[in-house]
Amino acid sequence: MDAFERLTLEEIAEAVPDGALLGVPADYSGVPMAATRALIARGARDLRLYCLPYTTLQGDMLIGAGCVASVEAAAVTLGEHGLAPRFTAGVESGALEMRDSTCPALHAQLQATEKGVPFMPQRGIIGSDIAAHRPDWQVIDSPFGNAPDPVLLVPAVKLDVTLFHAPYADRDGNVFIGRRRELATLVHAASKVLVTVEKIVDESLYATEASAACALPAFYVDGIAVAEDGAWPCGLTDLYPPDAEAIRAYAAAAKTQAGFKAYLAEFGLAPRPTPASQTA
Amino acid sequence: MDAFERLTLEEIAEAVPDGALLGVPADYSGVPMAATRALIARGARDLRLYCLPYTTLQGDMLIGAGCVASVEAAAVTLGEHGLAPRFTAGVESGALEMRDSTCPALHAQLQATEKGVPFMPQRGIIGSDIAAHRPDWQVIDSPFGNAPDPVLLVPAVKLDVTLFHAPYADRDGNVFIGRRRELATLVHAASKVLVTVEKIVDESLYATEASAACALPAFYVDGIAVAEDGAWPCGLTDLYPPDAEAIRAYAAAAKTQAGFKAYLAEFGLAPRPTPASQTA
Amino acid sequence: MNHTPEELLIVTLADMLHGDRHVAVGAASPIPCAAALLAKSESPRRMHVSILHSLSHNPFAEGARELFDAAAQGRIDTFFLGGVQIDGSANINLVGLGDYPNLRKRFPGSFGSALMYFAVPRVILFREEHSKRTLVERVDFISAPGTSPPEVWRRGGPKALLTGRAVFSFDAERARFRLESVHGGDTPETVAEATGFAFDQAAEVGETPAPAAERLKRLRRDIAPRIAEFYPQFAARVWGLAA
Amino acid sequence: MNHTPEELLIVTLADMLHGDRHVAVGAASPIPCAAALLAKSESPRRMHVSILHSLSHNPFAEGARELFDAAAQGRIDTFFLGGVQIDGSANINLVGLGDYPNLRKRFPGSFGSALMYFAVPRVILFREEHSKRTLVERVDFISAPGTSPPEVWRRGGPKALLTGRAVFSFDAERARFRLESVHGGDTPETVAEATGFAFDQAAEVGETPAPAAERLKRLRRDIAPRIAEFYPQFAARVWGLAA
Repeated sequence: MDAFERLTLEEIAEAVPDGALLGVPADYSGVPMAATRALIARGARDLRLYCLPYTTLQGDMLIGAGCVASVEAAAVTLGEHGLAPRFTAGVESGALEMRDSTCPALHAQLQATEKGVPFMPQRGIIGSDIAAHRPDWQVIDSPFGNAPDPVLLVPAVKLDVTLFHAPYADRDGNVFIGRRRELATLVHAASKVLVTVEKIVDESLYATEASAACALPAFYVDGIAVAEDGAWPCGLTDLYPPDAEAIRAYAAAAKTQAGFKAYLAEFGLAPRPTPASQTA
Repeated sequence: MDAFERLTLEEIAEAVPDGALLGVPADYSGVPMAATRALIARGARDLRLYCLPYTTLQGDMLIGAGCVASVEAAAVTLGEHGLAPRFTAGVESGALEMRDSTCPALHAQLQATEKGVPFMPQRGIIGSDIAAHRPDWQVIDSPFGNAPDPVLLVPAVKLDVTLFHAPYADRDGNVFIGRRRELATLVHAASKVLVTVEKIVDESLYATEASAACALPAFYVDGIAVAEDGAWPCGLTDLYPPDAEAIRAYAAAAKTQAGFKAYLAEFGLAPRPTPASQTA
Repeated sequence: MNHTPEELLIVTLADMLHGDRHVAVGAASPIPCAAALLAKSESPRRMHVSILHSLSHNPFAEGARELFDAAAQGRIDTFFLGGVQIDGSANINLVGLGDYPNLRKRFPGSFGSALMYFAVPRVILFREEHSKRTLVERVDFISAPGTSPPEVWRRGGPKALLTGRAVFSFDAERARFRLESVHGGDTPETVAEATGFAFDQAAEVGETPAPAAERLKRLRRDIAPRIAEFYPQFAARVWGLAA
Repeated sequence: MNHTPEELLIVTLADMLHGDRHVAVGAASPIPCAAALLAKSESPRRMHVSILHSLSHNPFAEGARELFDAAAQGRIDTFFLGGVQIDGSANINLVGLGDYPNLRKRFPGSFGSALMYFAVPRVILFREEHSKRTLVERVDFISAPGTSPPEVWRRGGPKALLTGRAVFSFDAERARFRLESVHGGDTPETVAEATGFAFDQAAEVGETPAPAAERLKRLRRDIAPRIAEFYPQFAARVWGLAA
């Protein structure tokens, strides 16, 4: 018996059910692009993306490929490469449901699940149109202190699946996440945790106190697949930078659905024929 | 200008004002014993200890030396070396105010300050005598969900000072805390942060992603003093184990206030003549 | 094959852990620690054992809070708790004796029991001393309550109580313990005499099964040396292993 | 000594940071980044500059949440925000144009502005484009409000607005901007013409001071090469530094 469940990329894609509320990491946190292409290949549908706190290429490709029903995020963007074209088209056409949030609320809603509590208080946000369009959030008067003190409460969010890419796992199934502790938040709040890694290493992450601080413990992880360059064309911490040329090429191609389709075809992939992927 | 404020142990002790609400780490988190002896030497008084979540030798010595007005903790104990004798005597005589709490509540009250919110919800605890004796805590019915759902709310606690011992700091004043992230919680919730370290090293903690994950960033830290063996007789992560013989000697000596006084005298220290330190 | 009293407790606890995916063991707990490692060695599927006060066997990488968060998430199946006093409703007291806060005898404190007792599906109460001093009708201070009203969130709670004399199960509906077996040398009567609270009895209260010879061999060969790492004094006393 | 428009913006922003202990700079912000590094180099006391999208200059060791927690703790003195639209009450819009959620033009989203605008004592609004398209009477969507009712917790908020044409201060009581200075080539009248909202005017609206020669030298010698690390294209364009 392996110390952990070894999967293939295809098995990872199978383990993300249609309709799942999927935890999505930001571009600094190990974007699982190889697994994302596997999700598109298997024709995943109706995914609900919960981004901590934003998404770039991963979200835009899933949207363009017709895998996505809704997005909750503080932003969707290609960063220095401009607007996320399939996201933008999806919102502007009305085909894609966008649940606008803000970074600290996205963290807080997962933290509530992390702590097993039904809600978390959060400062700020009151008076914004973000709050105005979130009937699932509530404002109460803090029961502490004497003066009126309205506080926003955001409910706990439990993710069905969290999926991310990491530099490596050890033979016991512990995963290196380093200072990307927001990945731990995504993990703590998820029912199922799937990870792709560049490689499996022999030395335990618990061999030294210093490396132990970089670990996501194996007991959280349901399955691991090896995927070299698994974040490409996004970057992976200090291992490889984003492939600016490849992202630029994507940004240019995906300006239209036809261009996006041609981009996918280079990977032997095709978008699902859904309304969200039909928008020009 | 140094990149950080270099202090002596005496300056550390001076920087902890009488009456301060002092953040106290557990025995696995770098107990600042050298600084504790400096606090006793300067005759600190009326300290209110907030332990995350318990204290061993540090709290017991400060209590015996007459430096302490109250303790909030999930426990005070010498662990395998038995009950904490000066604490036990202080509580049984009624001279010491003990605010009984429980580990997750001690974390949550600091987390509230960490997040800048007035309170945190916390599961469990309802129906315990801990809650029954904490008029500063409140139970509300969760505004989420349809069924009645009583939830404990604990108010934010802001520490005046957090003081701990760490393996090292780098030249920029970043402190190695490794996976002892509860130290970060103590720090985030404190107005003033004082650290003693075994040494200052040349290489920046931010030189690699792996070591960056071990850092407490310099911008939180108000002053650093070098104190070799600064946790002795407590241990320091994997650098040195607790000195069992020295702790046993303390446990035996401190059974009486006279024995405790003799123990202090070996360090050239004397207890303050206060009611709390007069208890047999 | 002869066994020590500690070995009986270890195998009895280990039997309670079958099917678990994750067992966490707190400080100063050599018998639960050995039981968890034995159960892991016998488990047909992956089982994680977190030994909280070991640098290398404590998996938590985010500081002390992570244990409580993981428990609140439902990721720890079984945890062990004790008590200076345990009462007939499974309330536990880790704080002291007397009229709180004016205690005549102070103990360390409640630690994390007030959350763990609610959040962990199966909590096993373990206290070697079985006497009217430890097993009382009503605890002087409730560090954590054995049961809660139905509207109070509670994923788990006490499932069993193991002492140096007997095994009890706990019925949360009735808020009562039930005697399941007595260790060799004791009878339901001697146990009742030594217990400060009233309890139910199983239809047939047998003797707590002694460890099978094969299992005892494996315990001594595979598990004991690992316990000696964490608890040298215990291993020296029970197994004569050099510290 | 001649300066580029970007250099004027850098030194103007740097002047707003004097006295700060900790300035944080977000992504895609070469001008605020240069201003913060310049201000740090001129600060008589310790000043921390956190460059969030740099691996080595991002001090946060606990993941992305730590920035927002640190801001909520009051540990970040100044932060920069922009906006697709900024209105006369300092409301900012990062979400889109049109009648939300039926937007005719979608932008990335609000990021952390809805907390940072409340928690950071001094927020400097920075938008190079100064037009009726960006500076509007009323934003289409409030990502973060410029002011809040007195009972709502708010440590800070907008203190100034810097554009490619002018410097405004912001009066939270009146919820109005006040024109403080115009950059060379503009007048209060040309600025008013290019602005979609009404604003107050300082008693004397002067010209935004040009950078002193010495300072400009230091900026080019000491700061520009460091900006080239993070923003090679910007440094190439403004200072002709090789990428």
